[in-house]
Amino acid sequence: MNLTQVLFWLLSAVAVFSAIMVITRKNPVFSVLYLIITFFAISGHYILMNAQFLAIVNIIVYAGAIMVLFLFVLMLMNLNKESEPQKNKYMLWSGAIAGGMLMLVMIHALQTDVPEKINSIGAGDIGLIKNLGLTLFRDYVVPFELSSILFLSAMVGAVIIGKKE
Amino acid sequence: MTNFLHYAWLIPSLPLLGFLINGLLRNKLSKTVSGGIGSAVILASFLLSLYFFVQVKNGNTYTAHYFDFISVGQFSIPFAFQIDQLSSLFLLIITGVGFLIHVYSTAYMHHETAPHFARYFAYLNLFVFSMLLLVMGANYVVMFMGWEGVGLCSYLLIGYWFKNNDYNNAAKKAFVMNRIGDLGFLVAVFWMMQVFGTVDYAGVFKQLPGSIPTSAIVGITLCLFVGAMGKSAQIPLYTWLPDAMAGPTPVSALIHAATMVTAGIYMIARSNVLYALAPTTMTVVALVGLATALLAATIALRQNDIKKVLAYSTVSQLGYMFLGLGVGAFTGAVFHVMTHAFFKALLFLGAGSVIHAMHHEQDMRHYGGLKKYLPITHFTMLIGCLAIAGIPPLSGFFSKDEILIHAFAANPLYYVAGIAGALMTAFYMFRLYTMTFLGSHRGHNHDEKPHESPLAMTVPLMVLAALAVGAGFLGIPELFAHQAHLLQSFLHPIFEKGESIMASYSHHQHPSHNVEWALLAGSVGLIVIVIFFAIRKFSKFTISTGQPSKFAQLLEGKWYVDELYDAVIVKPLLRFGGFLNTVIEKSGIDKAVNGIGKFVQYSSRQMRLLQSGNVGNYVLIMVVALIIIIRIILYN
Amino acid sequence: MNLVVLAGILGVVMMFTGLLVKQLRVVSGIAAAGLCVLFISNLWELYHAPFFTLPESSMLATTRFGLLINQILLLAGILYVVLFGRHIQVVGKHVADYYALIFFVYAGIGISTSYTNLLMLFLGIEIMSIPLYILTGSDKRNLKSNEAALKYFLMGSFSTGIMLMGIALIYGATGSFNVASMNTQLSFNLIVGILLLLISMSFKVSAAPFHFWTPDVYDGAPTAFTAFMATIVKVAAFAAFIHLFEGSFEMLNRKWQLLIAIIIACTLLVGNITAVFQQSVKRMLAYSSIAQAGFMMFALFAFNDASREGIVLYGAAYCLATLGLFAVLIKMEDYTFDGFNGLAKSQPLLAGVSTVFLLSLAGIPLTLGFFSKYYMVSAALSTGGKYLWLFVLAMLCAAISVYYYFRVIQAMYFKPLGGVPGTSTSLTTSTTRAFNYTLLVMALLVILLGLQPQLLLQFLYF
Amino acid sequence: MPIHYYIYQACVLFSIGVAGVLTRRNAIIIFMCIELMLNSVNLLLVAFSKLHYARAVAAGAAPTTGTEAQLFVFFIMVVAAAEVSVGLAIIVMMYRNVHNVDINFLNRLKH
Amino acid sequence: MLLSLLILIPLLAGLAAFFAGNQAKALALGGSLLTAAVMGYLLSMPAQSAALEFSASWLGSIRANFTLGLDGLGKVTTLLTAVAFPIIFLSIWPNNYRDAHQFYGLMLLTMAGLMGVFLATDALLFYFFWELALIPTYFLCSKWGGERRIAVSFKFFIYTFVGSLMMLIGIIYLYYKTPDQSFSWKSMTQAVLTAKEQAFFFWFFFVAFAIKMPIFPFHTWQPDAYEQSPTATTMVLSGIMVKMGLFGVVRWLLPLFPDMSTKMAPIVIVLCIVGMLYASLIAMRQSNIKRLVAYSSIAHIGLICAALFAQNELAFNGALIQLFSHGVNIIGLWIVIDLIEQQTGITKMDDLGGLAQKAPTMAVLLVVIALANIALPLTNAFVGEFLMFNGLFKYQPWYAVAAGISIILAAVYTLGMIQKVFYGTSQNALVVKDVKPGVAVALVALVVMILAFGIYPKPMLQFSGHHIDSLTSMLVK
Repeated sequence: MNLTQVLFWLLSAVAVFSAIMVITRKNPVFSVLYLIITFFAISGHYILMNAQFLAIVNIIVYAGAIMVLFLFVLMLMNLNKESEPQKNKYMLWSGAIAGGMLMLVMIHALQTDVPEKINSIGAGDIGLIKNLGLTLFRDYVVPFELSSILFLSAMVGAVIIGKKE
Repeated sequence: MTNFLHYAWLIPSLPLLGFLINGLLRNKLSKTVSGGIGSAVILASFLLSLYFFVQVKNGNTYTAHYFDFISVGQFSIPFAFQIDQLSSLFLLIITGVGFLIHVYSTAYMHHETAPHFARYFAYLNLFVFSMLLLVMGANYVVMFMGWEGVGLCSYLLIGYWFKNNDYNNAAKKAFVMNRIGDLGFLVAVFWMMQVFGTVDYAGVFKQLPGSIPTSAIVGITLCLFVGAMGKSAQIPLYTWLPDAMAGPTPVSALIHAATMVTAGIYMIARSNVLYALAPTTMTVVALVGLATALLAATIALRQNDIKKVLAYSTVSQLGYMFLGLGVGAFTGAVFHVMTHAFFKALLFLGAGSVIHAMHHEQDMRHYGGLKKYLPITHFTMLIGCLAIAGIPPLSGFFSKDEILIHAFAANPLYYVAGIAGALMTAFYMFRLYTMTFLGSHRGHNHDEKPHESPLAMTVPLMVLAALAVGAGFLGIPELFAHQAHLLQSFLHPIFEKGESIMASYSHHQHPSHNVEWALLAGSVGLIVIVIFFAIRKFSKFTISTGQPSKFAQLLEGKWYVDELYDAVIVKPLLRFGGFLNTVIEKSGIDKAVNGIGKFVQYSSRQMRLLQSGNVGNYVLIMVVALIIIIRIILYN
Repeated sequence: MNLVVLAGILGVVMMFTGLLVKQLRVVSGIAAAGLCVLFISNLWELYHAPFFTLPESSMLATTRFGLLINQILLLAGILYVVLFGRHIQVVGKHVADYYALIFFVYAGIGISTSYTNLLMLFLGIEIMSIPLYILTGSDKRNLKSNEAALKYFLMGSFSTGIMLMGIALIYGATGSFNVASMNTQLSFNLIVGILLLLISMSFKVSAAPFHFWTPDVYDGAPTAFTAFMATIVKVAAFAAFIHLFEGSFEMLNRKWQLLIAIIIACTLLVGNITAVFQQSVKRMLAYSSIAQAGFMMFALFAFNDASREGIVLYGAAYCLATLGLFAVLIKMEDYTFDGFNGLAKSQPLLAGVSTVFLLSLAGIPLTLGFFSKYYMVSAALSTGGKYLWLFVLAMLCAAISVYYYFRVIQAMYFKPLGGVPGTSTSLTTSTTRAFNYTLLVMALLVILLGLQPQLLLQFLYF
Repeated sequence: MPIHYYIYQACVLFSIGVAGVLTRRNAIIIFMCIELMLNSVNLLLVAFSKLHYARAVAAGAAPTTGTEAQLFVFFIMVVAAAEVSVGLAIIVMMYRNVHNVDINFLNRLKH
Repeated sequence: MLLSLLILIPLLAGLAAFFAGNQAKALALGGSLLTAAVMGYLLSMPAQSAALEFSASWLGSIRANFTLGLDGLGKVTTLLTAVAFPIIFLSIWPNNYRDAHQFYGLMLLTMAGLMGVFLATDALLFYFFWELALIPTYFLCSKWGGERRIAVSFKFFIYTFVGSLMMLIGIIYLYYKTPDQSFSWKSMTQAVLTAKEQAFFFWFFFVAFAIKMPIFPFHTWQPDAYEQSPTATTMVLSGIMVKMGLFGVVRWLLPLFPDMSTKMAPIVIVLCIVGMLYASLIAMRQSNIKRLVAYSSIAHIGLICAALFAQNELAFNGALIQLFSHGVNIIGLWIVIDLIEQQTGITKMDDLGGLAQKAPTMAVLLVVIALANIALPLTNAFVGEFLMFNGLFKYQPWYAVAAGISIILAAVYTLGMIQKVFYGTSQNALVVKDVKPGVAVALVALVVMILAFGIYPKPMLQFSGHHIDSLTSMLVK
């Protein structure tokens, strides 16, 4: 077991564990924090796969911006305590079972493919900013521009919805 | 003028014309005019018929083909008239008696308002038209047209006084019972079309005897006979005829005694070739006829309504005719049709005269002693009674005798039963006669004396009486004089084939002259005794309040056949209809259909509960569906 | 391509309009004018080169089919603005922004009908969806609107997640995001990926059992925007759906046909049967849109030229009729069936055109609705009679649909005015002449195309 | 690492996200679970990107293979950011009206 | 071109009537008379005349064309339509309907649809008109009908709609099996189907037609619809619209599925006969005159359908004649019923009675029509029923006998109806006037037709003769 593998397993364990914690914590603030941990773990994976750009973006955008926004909203609403009212046992169990089933089915469906190895750290430079940036502004300029429409609409939406009248 | 016989269409057209005039202009014509038109067209028809009869007598028979009524592929049913011995004879009877009755009616119906008076004559003319169609048709389909037509007119005339629902019911009953018979007739026609490929008389008989299987012929003849049963009021379809007396009395005389009810006899006589080839059917016909004759006679013994007595007597006499047909005495049956037309029309008209005089009182128990008030009626009625009772030399004697002798030849038991019927006939006819004319008057109001009817009514009576007396001489049996049976020789061309076929298989021994003499004398003697007994018994008749015997009640109740039909057929059928209507239709099929709609609504109510408003549920269902879909697709 | 670019620009223009122009009618007018511009530019593209040439790698490629769908939806959009302009103005303050969002949606539509790459599909769908979340919640003080927006948003994002999972798996199997790449050797990865994609698209077009958001969202959203998303967006989603599997479905063959058949059957049953018991016409129309989606799914079932014709016709028929009905509905004081009582007496024109639209939705001949259903079923039947039960079911469901559509007709024509004493059916706002004429033109169009659908279909080929 | 490890892990995270959506009632947490699902997809895409890169390298072809997946992830993040802004705005709006973020608290739209 | 006038005139007149206000009545009568005139002109043309066919392209891409043809079969039914509508309009002349312009407009549209159904020789066009005839009727029933009109007409609509949709599936399916992928009648008859497919789609088509006719047990919409519809609409429904089903059987079902028609004939015929007896027995128990006539119609139609499936020359001829005769007769009955209902508002027979005294002319005319209804010789129905029974007898004697029982029952309920309504003592409270001249013209026209075709049915037989020859030769391969 080399370092990469150790890191892989470690990161995976952290990611899964904190993901479970996200959905089981009663206090939403804890959920947010655990989710941030998950994101960090995933970023770790990105680094393992030599996708540094995404790893950085993930931490900055997701863990940094988005999750903070979540946290901010939670604080704003003063929801930092256990806020979920009486739980519906039926929904709880059926939800858990359905999620488990989905996992089993998907894993089962996808396992039969021939296992192929992918290179880890250092292999390939496609994940570096330079490469991605070039491709993005050469081949992906149209979607890039179009995503501005998305942002515009989200902006307009935030204004429409969020503005107090 | 190639052949005047081609103008045979004139004969039915004249009454049709009368019908149209009287029918369409009934609000405008005065009674005199409409009665006059009604009678005149029949007279004209009669004269034409007479001319045709003479032509036929001279040997000119003719089939007049006018147009194709229905022509489909190979099938063609022409609208054609056949003028031959049989039809010309019937033409005479129908138009002759018809004319007399029209004349009679002008007086009898005179109290009706003008439109209704015209309506009456319109119906009567229409009836004559239909009857002529029936006898003149050259094929079974044209006959069927007339056949249903007379049924219709009978319906219309029975229900002539439509305000009375009993009358309407009687009319409906007559029509429906006729329809049952008509179905048999129709089936026979279809069968013939299939077997013979044609329904022309000539076309059918030409193929006989031939390769046609007997079973088919038996079937056809039986079906035809069902038709005859309906129209000629035989067991089991006879109950309509007594009820039909609800119509005006001249109608009873014309339709329900002289003409329409004999259509069945005409039809069988016409189809004699077919029947001759079906001995089974012949036996059935004879037995049904005999049974009807006896049954009706027993009922007539205890009826008090003068018209009912005559009605049952008619049924009984029709039975005789069928007996005659059944034993192969075609001529005899036709002969009896003719004589019966005269004396029964006479009796009905006489009864009508009495009823007229008694202000529409029909119960004989309230008659009595009318001899002195109604001399002409009395006298003619007496002739009629004697004729029907079979007293020589009146016409009834000859015709009935001819049937009975043939019956004796076929089976002596038929004869015995026939004589029993004849004795009963004599009894109830003279019971009627005595209760009406003899003894003391038992009428309700003695202030207004009954008076003799006007000439328009009495003249037809007298003419008919003369005919009832004289008609018998057309058919003098071999016993009295050789070759004196004019009718037989006249009708010979018609029955020749049938009779020869019958002769080929039946070994009936015609009784010897001695036996015949003995039988004649015995029967006449018995009849005379019965007549005197009846006169004695009923000349002192008073309305008794005592309970009649059980048997008498049974007879008075007409063997309760109507009630039986009601209980066995009518009521269950109606109840079944009700069952279908309420149970099968409303709560069965319709409920099932509506149930589909209800089910959709119900499932809608249930299904919308899925839409719980709960996002968790929604997503859960989506996920479950997702899992299932992946499962199915991957591992199927 | 004109549509995508110009719609984006016009969206920005609308945003500025909101700042510069205060008269709401002018804003609506500008929006309508903008849509007309889009309409004309798209029409131009149908016959000539586009104004904007995008690079090869742009992952967008227009097809006649896509352009025709755009054309229909743009026409519907113009009608929409004319009919609903006044109602958009009363939803909230940000009228210009609503229009901007609508233009952004059109940009998304433009992408959805011409993408060649799953990335573009994803972007297109998102650009269509996000404005809709906002529009749904635009009636901010209305709790129903809030609830609808939240539900729509959560479930929409969830389905986005599923879609992305599908795309990822497809990429894993094929190494490419090209739509055409799906048409390769099947592997389990690919199958699951395609399935997930299919399911998420089914969600977007509200096919059962992924339809649950539809009734609640349509019911809760401001009616003016419900009309928009129930018609224009829905048809666009269908176009995207069809476009997605156009090249690849054939090889997915029989097994998938069964799957589609089951989805169709569920959709038809759920949509039609549940609609039967509804009391609110608005909600009934929501279920009806599910039911209609069931019929549109036949295009997927068949996948041939006829099905493309069918989608074009169906899109047109469905848009025209549903838009018209919503336009009438929005004028009503009471959205229940009883609210329509006696409309024929008080507003014969509205009742008449509504009848035409309802008949069209029910698929009665002489209306475009008949031919749209006809083409769908015909296309599906041309693949053989193997799934005969499905067609019988479809027909029975069409019969059921008559039930709830005709309830409106019954209310309008055969019931006396004002079912409840004291309240007489009256419109909340009076109708303008333009409104009436627009409806009339739509109704006539429905009938005209119902007599001769080739007037529309010929654009597919010439 | 074998590629299916990543696949499994992505599946597990995805399923946990789904389970979270199913079991939780707090709108914000549900939204977070959806973000978790997106992230699992991102992980998977990056893994596949590397896989195809490896394949391409093995086949001696275009060394940029796999870039598109990483860009896709980038776009997913972009979209997610946009969604978050809208979604949180919606949740805040709801909270303003009813002072609750329980998705079942508002239950006017059903049947 | 002339042929399309048969559809266009009522169509345009109908659309015009919506805007004609008070003139709608006259417009309707005029339009229908004009159509009848065109019809008369067309009938005078020789059988092979080019004017009797019309074709225009419609949906080129799927080979559905606007093709019309007037052959023997069509002549009977179109003539019925062309003749019946003026008579109906004449007979309802005195009636005052709410929103009369709409009423007449819808009636004319129905007429256009019916004409189209009888003329179309393209399957899709046929279906088109099939529905076009249905929609206006729905509105007519729902708006101007009786108390339960909404529910009843709705049931009627959905019921028939389900049937026609089944037929639509069949049409589309067959279309794909035709050699040249076209909807024309000729290609449809050449469609190649396996035995299983034939069996399936035979029933698909049959159900559509059976519901329209209606055949037991698909009939339950009918008595309700007849009872609740405005009588003028009922005339159309019962007089002409039911012929759509029968027409469909002859024009489409039999030629499209010749083998299956022969194979399934016993089932269908037994259904028909059971229905005849069933309906007759129920008719005996009806107290509402409209329902009685409705059930009587089921019985009569059942016979026609049975005859069609007996598939021999006699039966076909009879059935075609009866298509016309039944229309004439039942419209006559409804006219009289309408007269009574308009004046008294009563349809329960027990509450009527004795009308013969108050309205003797009406009584006479009704009696004639009623007698035609029970197929008395020398009325038009006799010819048809005679041939049909004959054909049925040829097919299987017992069927004819069993079916024949219904003619006895027909006499029972028809005479019962006459008796209860016209005979007996009159209810003095009822105010019934005798027929007015306009209505009298309509009724007399019907009576004349009844008698004319009863006495001399040859022209009618000749219309259909040629068509039947080709039909029989087609079926008896």
